Amino acid sequence: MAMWGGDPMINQYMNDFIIPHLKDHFNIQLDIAYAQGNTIVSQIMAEKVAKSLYNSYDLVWINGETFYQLRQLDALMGNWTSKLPNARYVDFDNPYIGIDFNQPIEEYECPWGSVQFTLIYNNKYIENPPLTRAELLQFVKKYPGKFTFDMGFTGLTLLKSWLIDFSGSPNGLKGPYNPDLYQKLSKQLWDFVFEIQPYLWKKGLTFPESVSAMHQLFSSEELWITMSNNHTEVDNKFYQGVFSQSARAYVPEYGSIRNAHYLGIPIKASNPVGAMIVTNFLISPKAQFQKADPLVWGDGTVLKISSLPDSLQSKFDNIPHFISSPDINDPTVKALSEPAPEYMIKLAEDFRKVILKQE
Amino acid sequence: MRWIILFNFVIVIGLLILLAISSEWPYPNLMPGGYFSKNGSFQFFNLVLLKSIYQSLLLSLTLALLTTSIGFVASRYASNHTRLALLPFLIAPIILMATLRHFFITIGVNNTWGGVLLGQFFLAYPFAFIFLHPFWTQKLQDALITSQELGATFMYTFTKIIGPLARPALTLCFFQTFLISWFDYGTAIIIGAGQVKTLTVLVYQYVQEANIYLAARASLIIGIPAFVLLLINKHYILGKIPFYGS
Amino acid sequence: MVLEIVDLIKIFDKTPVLNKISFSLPKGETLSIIGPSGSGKSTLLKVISNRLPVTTGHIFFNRNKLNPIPQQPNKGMVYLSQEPLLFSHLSLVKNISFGLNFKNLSPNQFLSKTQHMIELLELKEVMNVPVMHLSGGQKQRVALGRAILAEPTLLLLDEPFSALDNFTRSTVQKVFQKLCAEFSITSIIVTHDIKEALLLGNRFAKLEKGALKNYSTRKEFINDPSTGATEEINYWKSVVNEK
Amino acid sequence: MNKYIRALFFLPIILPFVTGLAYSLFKSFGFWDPIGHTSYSHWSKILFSPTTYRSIAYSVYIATFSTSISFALALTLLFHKPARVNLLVLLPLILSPVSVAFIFLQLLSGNGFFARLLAKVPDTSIIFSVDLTAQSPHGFAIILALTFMTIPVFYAFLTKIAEEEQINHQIQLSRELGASYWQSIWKIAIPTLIQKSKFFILLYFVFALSSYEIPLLLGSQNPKMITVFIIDKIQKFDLTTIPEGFGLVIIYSFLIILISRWMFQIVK
Repeated sequence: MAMWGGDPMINQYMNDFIIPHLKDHFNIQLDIAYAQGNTIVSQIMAEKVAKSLYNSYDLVWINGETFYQLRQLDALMGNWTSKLPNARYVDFDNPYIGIDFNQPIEEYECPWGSVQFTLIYNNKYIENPPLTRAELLQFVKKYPGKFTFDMGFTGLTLLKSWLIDFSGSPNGLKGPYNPDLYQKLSKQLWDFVFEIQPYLWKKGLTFPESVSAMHQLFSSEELWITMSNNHTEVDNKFYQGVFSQSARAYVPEYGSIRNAHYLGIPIKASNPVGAMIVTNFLISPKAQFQKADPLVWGDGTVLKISSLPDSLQSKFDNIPHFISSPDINDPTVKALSEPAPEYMIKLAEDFRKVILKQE
Repeated sequence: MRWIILFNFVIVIGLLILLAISSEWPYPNLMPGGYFSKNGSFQFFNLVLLKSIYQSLLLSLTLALLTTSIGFVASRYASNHTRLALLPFLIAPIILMATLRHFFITIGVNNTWGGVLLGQFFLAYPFAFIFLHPFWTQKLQDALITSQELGATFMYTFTKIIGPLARPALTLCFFQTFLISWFDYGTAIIIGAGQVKTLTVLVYQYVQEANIYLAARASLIIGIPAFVLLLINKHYILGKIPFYGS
Repeated sequence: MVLEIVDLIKIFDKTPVLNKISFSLPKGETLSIIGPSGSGKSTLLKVISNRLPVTTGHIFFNRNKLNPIPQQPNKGMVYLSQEPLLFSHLSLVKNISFGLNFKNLSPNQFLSKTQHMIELLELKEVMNVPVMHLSGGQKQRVALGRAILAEPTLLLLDEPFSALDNFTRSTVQKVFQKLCAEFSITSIIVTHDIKEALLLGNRFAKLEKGALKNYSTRKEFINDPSTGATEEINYWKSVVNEK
Repeated sequence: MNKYIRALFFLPIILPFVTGLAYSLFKSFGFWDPIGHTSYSHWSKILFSPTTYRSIAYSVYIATFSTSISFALALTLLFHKPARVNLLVLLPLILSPVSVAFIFLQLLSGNGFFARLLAKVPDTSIIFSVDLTAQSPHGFAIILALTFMTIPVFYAFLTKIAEEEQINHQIQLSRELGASYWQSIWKIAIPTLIQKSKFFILLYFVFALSSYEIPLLLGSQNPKMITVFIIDKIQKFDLTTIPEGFGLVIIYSFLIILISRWMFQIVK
């Protein structure tokens, strides 16, 4: 299985809980290769070109952007999620789960976790965090160097939510990719980024490579705001000892993106059945519950709680150890859905061109 | 001045050692703390590290043996074009491997131990070739032919005469090629595709997940054999060319 | 015939070093080839021992054509150079007995042959000295003994004694004569020293500017003024007479 | 026969290099691309993009500084030859590049060792007007890390050369002829050593140019060293930049071949 390895707690969950369980109950030896979405895509693409008999990975942990690219390459196995016994609990009807970056998942991938983006601030220094872009501008001017965003998936998610904000409506980017709309909105977005850039960390000349690097800067108080794609990470990181007790998570007024992350099986996986058994366990209530605990990982479940047996329902309703994470089921928390993947790819590309001046 | 430079060396290595045995380093403390204690049970080696040590050692030893022996035989046939052998190790290993990945996949050895071995062979072999070439002096060539004239077979000559005569050179070459593999990151990450977890891959992995204590530990483990080789070869190195991968 | 050479030509950098050389050597004979430095003596032996490739011509060794791959030894020939090449990581005894390793001998035969040779070479006192620390003459004797114990069909000696001082040289030469007699060795010795040629050889030839002149008898060789043999003999006669 | 054996043994040396280059050339024109088609457009993108040249220039800048600083420091160490610290000088050799990158990140990052040290000392803003931290666009962190790795190599090499050239005797001689100690070092010793080290300096210049792990962890996003830039294009972001990455491989290899030709001339 190929997965992003940027979080020790996630790795620990896999190594200490999932792998031994699979070994004991199914006699499956799950080997983990740490590779990010783009590395996975480039690997699978190279294998496709080389007409390799088998893909390197049997199971890949992906998000919408990777899903889109792998579908473009026709590199994912289809027609398998409904065959999993535990799929009956999965909340496929939830638009934040059943639709990935504006694309129906159509049995090419199986949801694994559901999360919402949050900004995290240090309330030792900040009493009222900036709730709007205008407030953010004031904030960075007042405290230059204390805010930035990373170059990875998380930072891009923030940019996307700003892009949606510029559209004037939470549904402003719904539907397939619209280049004209993108041109118009991204122009406004870059103008805004230019405006705050001089007041960012390192004067906006460089950005943290990854979200974990940004968390490090936050924990050393070099930054006062960090962010996460996962609304419970703030508690998780507190338990890890990375964040202090003064870290608080919140969703800004313009909302933030809620999405799910998924598991896919490459079309030439050498052991697709094994991969399905692993996935079935990963979406089992037992594994999902374990994962939802911020002391373990704090990843939102993809199961439809109401479809579970009563005893499990109450368990999921009372997941322990939450401190600062916002409740994303609270209707006042504004959730945005992921726009089509081309927006993100264009944003990543243009960010390099426009802001970093790499052509 | 010299003490400033050397003091810096000590700080760098010292911090590495300290981090390797620590479990916390809260800002703004100058020094890491929590030595040998993580919830009471400190394990310097965990299973992942042990596996990786085993795999890296096996890989590097095999590679060193392979390249040194083949390189030795081959360097006898070096010619004026020998200097071309410089090219493969001037190119960054990771780039060379990125351009070859397609072929590794085609022959079905990518993301395998054997594939990484082959990839590292392409880096270390030219080195062994160049390194051992000067040892094929006329005298050694003459010894090779003389021994056979006296009745010895080629194999006997190679193992009993040439081998011992060239032992210092071969030993040094063995160590150097061992280190090329031991320090290699590019081949392991590109050809290994995250599945061949050598110690260097592990260091990078730990850095990515901001697990500085394990990263330091893996780095320190990488340093140990290198340090031993340094002690053994101190005098050689101060007369010969050391080499690092990238 | 142990060795037959027909029209051998060796060209180095477009210059012929050996020019149409022909001769043959029967079993048990020692051929002395004299010639000034640069005459191609050394090259001739290196070509015969296959250390250098032939340009054109034929070399028959034991009626077989020479090994076509250069740098591959001809089985049955041993070449001895001016600078004795000893295996420095082996002891003196192991150096001398080296060739015996490949002869299927019983341990007793192995031992007695080695001991006999050490005695013949008069090396008993230095038996345990590391070979690097031996004197030039001792080294050359070790190389000689080692070569002979390998029982070659043909021994090629490339000015083997010229690096030694006068006294040592005559000792080693005597040892060589003794060995030749005992082991009935076929050999070619090239030298610029006429005394050595006369002392060790029973057939004679002269190499000059790449061309070889064969002499059918010792007398013919001595009588050829260009060899300098007569001159040398007369010189020594005059030295003796003055006394 | 010999010719074939020779070729056989030479094959593993030159084949990967040539194959990789040929493959890159094809890829850079869009061959074997499941989502694109063959065209020159990737090349025009590379050749007309200032980022390409900036990346090369940046790499050369880093390599030049790290190589010359470490050479100068190694010379300093040599002439202040401290007794019995040879092993200490060689200590950096035990670290792999990825370890060096990691430990320098711990030393130089915003919450690293030096940042903590400076936080303890008041009024450091005056001393530290330069941004030494990791990821600064000036690449000081990369230069420092590379310098750290290269000093011992140069030191070892210079020790050997100094012995071979009997630098001590030369200094002695020039002092007997009336020069002062420093004069003899500047006028005699250093020029000789530099003359003898040309090839070696260039070799390590290229190694610095080809370094990957260190700029990967310690570099900024822009500019990027050429190696990191290439791997980014090949492995990261969108799939359409892959041919550009391979085009950059051609340019980079060409640069290396150019420098190596220069090196061969020095050997001659």
